[in-house]
Amino acid sequence: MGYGSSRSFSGCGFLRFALIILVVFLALPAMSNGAPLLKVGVLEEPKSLNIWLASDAWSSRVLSEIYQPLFTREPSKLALVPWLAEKDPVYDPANLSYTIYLREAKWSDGTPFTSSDVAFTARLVKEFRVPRFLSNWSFVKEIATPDPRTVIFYLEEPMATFLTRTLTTPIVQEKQWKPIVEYARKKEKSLAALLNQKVDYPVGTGPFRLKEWRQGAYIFLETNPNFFGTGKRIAGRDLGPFIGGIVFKNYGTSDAAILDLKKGSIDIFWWGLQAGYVDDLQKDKNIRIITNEKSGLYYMGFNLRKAPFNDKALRKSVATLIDKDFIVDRILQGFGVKMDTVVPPANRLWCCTEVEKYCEGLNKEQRIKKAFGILSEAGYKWDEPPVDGSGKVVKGKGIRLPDGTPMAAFTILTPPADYDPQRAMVGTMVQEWLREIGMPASAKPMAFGSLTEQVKGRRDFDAFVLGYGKLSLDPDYVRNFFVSANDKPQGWNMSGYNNKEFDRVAEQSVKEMDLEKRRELVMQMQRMVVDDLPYIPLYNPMLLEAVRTDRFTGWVSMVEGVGNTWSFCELKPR
Amino acid sequence: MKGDKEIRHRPHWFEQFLEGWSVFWQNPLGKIGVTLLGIFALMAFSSFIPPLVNPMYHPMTGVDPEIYSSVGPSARHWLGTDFMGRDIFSQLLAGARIAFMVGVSAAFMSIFLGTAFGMIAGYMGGFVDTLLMRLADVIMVLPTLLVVLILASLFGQLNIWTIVLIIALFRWPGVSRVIRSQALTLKQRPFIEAARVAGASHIRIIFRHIMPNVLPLAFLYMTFRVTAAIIIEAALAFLGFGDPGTVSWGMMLQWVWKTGHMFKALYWLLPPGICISLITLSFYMIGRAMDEVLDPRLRREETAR
Amino acid sequence: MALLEVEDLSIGYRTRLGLHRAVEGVSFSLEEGKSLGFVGESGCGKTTVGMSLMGLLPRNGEVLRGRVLFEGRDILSISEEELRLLRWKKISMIFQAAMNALNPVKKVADQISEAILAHSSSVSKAEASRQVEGLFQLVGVPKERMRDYPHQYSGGMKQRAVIAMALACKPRLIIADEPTTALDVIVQAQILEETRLLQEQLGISIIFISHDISIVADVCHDIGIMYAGELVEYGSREEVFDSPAHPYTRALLSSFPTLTGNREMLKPIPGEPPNLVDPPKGCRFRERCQEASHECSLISPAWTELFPRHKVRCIRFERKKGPQ
Amino acid sequence: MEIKRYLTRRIIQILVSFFVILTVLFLLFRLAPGDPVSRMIDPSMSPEDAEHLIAQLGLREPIWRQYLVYVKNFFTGDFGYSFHYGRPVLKVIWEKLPNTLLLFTSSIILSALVGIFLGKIAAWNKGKPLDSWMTIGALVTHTVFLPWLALILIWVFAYKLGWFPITGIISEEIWLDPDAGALAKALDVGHHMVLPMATLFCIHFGSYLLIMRSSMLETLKEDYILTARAKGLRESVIRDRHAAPNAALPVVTSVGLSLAFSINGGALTETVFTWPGIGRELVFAVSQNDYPLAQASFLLIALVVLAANLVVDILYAYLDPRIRY
Repeated sequence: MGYGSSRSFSGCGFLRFALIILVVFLALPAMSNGAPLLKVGVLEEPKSLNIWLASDAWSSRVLSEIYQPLFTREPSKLALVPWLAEKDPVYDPANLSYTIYLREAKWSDGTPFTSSDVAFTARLVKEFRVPRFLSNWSFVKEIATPDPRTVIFYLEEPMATFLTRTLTTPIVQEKQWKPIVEYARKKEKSLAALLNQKVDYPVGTGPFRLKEWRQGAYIFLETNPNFFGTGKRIAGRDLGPFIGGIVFKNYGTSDAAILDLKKGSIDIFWWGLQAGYVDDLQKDKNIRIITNEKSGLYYMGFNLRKAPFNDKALRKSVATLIDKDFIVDRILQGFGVKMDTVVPPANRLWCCTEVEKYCEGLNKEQRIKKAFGILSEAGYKWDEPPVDGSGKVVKGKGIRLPDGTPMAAFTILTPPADYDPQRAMVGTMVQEWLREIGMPASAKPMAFGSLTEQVKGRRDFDAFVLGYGKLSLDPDYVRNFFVSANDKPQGWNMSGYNNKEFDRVAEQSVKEMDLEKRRELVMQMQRMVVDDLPYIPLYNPMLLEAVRTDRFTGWVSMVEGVGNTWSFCELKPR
Repeated sequence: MKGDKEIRHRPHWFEQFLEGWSVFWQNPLGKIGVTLLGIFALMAFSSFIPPLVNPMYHPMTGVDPEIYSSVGPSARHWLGTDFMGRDIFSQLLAGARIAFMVGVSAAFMSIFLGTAFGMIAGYMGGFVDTLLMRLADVIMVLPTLLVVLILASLFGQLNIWTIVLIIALFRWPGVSRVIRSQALTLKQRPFIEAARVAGASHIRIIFRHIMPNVLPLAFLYMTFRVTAAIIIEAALAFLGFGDPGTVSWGMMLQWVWKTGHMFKALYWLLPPGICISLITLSFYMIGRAMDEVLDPRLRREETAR
Repeated sequence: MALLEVEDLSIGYRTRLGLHRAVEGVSFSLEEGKSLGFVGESGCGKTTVGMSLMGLLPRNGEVLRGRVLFEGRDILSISEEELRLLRWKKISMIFQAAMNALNPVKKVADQISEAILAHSSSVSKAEASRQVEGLFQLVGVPKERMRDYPHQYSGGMKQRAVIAMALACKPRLIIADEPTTALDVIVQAQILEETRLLQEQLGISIIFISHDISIVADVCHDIGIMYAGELVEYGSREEVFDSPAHPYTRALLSSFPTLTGNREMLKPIPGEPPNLVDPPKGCRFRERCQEASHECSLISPAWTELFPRHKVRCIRFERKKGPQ
Repeated sequence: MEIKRYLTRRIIQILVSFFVILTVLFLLFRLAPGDPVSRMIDPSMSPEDAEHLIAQLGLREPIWRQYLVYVKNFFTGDFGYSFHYGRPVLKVIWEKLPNTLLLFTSSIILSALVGIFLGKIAAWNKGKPLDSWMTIGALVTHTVFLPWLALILIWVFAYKLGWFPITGIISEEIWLDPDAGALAKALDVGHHMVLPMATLFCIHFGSYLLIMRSSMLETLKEDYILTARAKGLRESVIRDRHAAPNAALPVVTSVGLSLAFSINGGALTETVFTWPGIGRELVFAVSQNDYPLAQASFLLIALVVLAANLVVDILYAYLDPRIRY
């Protein structure tokens, strides 16, 4: 670097300083040890590596490469395959027990993985009533470990979710957690003590293990030499890992991550892309945009406990007025699908396609007319009807309930724009659509905590727009969301839906161990929900991800995206 | 000579105003500031026009039926559209209205509070004074943006008037200190003494005798408070805690930032930022020019010693 | 040859309202070792004259006419750098309002030695410090106070320090601008006495500027009375003080108490000085002059020599002498 | 003795102010709607479990007991556990504090130095084009909207020119490389710091320049400046040794007074550049309803401002010999 170039910047010391630093950078030695590292861009750093506390997406991402479950889903058909288990479980209907044979595996510290680790994990969750995990284990009565490679679970009652949910929860190491458990037990607030325990080096059985966490900058997971899958073929896939490790780098904003992705500083941005980036990224031949469906549900919910939304006709008219095409095309920029039922279409096994589609194929005028029809039939009146005598659509004014009272102003609660701009925007647009027919609606974004408190805790609201980005593939949530037993403070039946028939079918579904029969029950549940509309299913955003293809090959697409353990185990350096 | 006589008939305050205005207008900062502000006022007033021309120019809900993503400037959309096909230019105009509303009303309220507290503290003295000024000290060290941020998250999304009110509640101490010291000196003046001897009530003395004398100073501080209020509102909206029902410039910046358009849509990134910066600049310039009018010390620079 | 010769000096300030003619056609000369006092109300231009002698007019000040010959050189036409070297080395100054003349954040001794060091590169810091010590002794400030800051000094001490500072480079001329105004009468008397003694001891010429004619009369050989930018009476102390000719001089004399004089005689001068942006024609004092006649507004009075060392600008004397 | 008394009085004042902030903050946090647990539960969590967790976190006790515990805990340095990090709040903040201090103090000091220097030059050249340009430049940089400036700097220097990273504080390439020395690591941090620092610098130096300029103009009218000139000192000596030190004093005060304002800017800058500091942590904690963390970061920031004001007072006394409390 010559005098000339620095002189051209003279007069501005700041630039010169920058130049000097750049020069130093070029002179730095290149990385040189073993297999190349995969660099993963994330938005935030994990909040905690304590698996019992870590509920945020970023912690789960890191921990999912460390802690492993007994069974996992393979990417092509999403079928359960043995993972830490050696083969499929053996069910004994006589005493409601599942017998599971474990694979020969080692923890990342080299000690063997045994059945007592599994039993320990289950007992820990039950003893401390660990949130998020307890519901998976609460119905397990007893656990027996006849030998280090065999675990027998005795259930209190038949439970369909045992296979799909319980057996896919991660297992922790008894050696690492036993001292913590004993310490926490002595505390008055034992759960808090357990959750607040800092775990510096989580010991797992996964393909990677923690090497270094530099707070605020990156997390480096190196390849676990004790990974049970290395060199094996599981679910027809040859597992590595063939990479030297993973570096999770947190960016804070998508902008920064995308810029680095384009520069080649990271290989994948492990987060859904905003549609705005797609065009630009598609121009780069080394970047591949991967679209995957999400197991999500974004919906508008009503308070069925009070007027005006205790009226089914009104809910149906709202469902008719909502323009799902507008939401998907404009707000989601085309990267999403409309939802007609509460189970996402991507979950092909459980999604019911034969449900009523309220607004399908109608233009704005037709929607208003149809909604006007539904409401008029139910006895609603207007001071100025939205459809005048000649059948022309005008702006409706002064809507009155069937009993003659004017409809009181109501609010549609949404999460704030910083949390999810799309849902906030949907709330605003729904407000506009409802106003056209004369309904006094106003959208009100509010902080997420306050929103859930109002909807779930105090249950004092009119309507809301919420969503789940990561529903389990098992459809048991349909039961959870709408069964009347869950209509209580902090309960999951937020709408206050109360249908005896639904309750009956739902309880039957969770105990039904035959897949086909259970499927039929779940379809029936969905039809009831779509007919009664405690929730109006709106959309399911598509997962857009961008990966670089110049350094590694072998990305594995899956329902939750390309960033998954299969990908990380199969990626090969170019 | 004839003109002289006419001027003498004008009321005292008007003459003072004229003199102040001429000094103000001689100052290039004042001139630039007023001109810029005039442009923004024009923008704010004309913000009502686009939605009348065509509903698709409604800043919040109007979308171009043929445009489904952010596109650059064209004859149809002078500054292009945002990611949903909404017109950026009409959003910019609406933003001017919000900025004025927020800035002026928050500043007015904080000046009102500051002047009232300042006069009371200065005039009453003693315990009231100590209490008010300690309170002012406490509030003064709090970073307003972070306070509003915390309140925004605690009480859910705030609407624009709540934001205005909170800004006002946290920005009065600076003003009240200045007003207080002014009131303290005024208190010693003979005409206040005279009024008190004549039996005027405290309220009457404060409003009739002290207030007219501190008002110009309060007005000066108002211009600086306007900029502060606009900046805080914009920053709040930028961080995603603004009123989602309004289109403000901060909100526009948040949209361009959060929807991933900042690298490719300069036509969307530049205008709101330039507007926020220029409107604060114009108020700031006006404030500085007014400072010169009100503070004769600065004017003396050029006269003989 | 005189140490200082000023000929027809006119100075103006540019202001918003126009050219403010602060000094108009002032001429005088000062011999080595002598002292000259300028007396007048504030705003009469006496300070401006003092400042112009050091080339220290404010930014908007301008010499319109005239020459200032110091040691035979016209200091109005020499370069800024030469002027800088001349300052303090040859001409130093004792400022009015001494409390403000000292930099509050620097130690007093440093401010004095700084002047010494600025003018002689050969002097070491230690040497300068010794010299300051000597100066402190000379003006009667205890040398323990050298390391103090100005605000720790009393008013009189500050004034002494300022005098010490003025003497630092052994100048040939000192311009003392209201050196004692802010002091109480006792200290004022002490300082004046000391100044006079110092001047005699060291043989320095002094230009003394004051609004108080009695002070000037105590110290100076010659006195010049200034009014509205013009010199109106000029002469030896004895002449001017004992037999004042100009009505303004007489008014001044009766408006100030002497250090020893009685106070009953005091009479303020009614009226205000004229606006110098647009000075009136004729005699500038006429509006306040009890003896003014119609003629005073027509003719600008010229110098009339009453005695060999006493001249006055008043039409009454012109008339007396003129037609002879 | 005098200074001791003054300091004692100031410290008591600061403690009282702090106690007021502490109490108001507690009330705000408890009275507000919203539930810290609701974000920690997923659809499958039963209401009983949720209640259990709430009780475990001590959020169901009477409010006055919560307050007493809160005050006691605060004075024993126990800010509680962050809901999200699951670690003592103090530790979380402690990790972020150096980053904030590094960015914040270095930019404040740099901008104050440059502002003072340029303000001095501008005042010295009053009325000349140089002065006008400097004043206008300072006004513009002072009023430019900070987050936007940050985005523009990113656009130009990180996106178009690619000279600087736009985010974070270090690059993993350097820190994972066993061969990289301390110098390389320091340079790496410096490299990341350039843009955020430039942002904060731009915002601050303008106001320091303007304050310095007007203060300098006032100072230049002082008699001691005339004295200095009469003494035949060089112009540069008059400017730098006589006028500037006196004129810089108000700038020092203004640094203290504008600290609250600067912290707003600091939080915004940290957020835009993902600088792992307290400001960003506060914004984040607030949006996550992580009460203990948000509360403690806010208190810490308030404490820092109060302490900084005290430091500024002391510094002022040190710089200005006239002031001896």
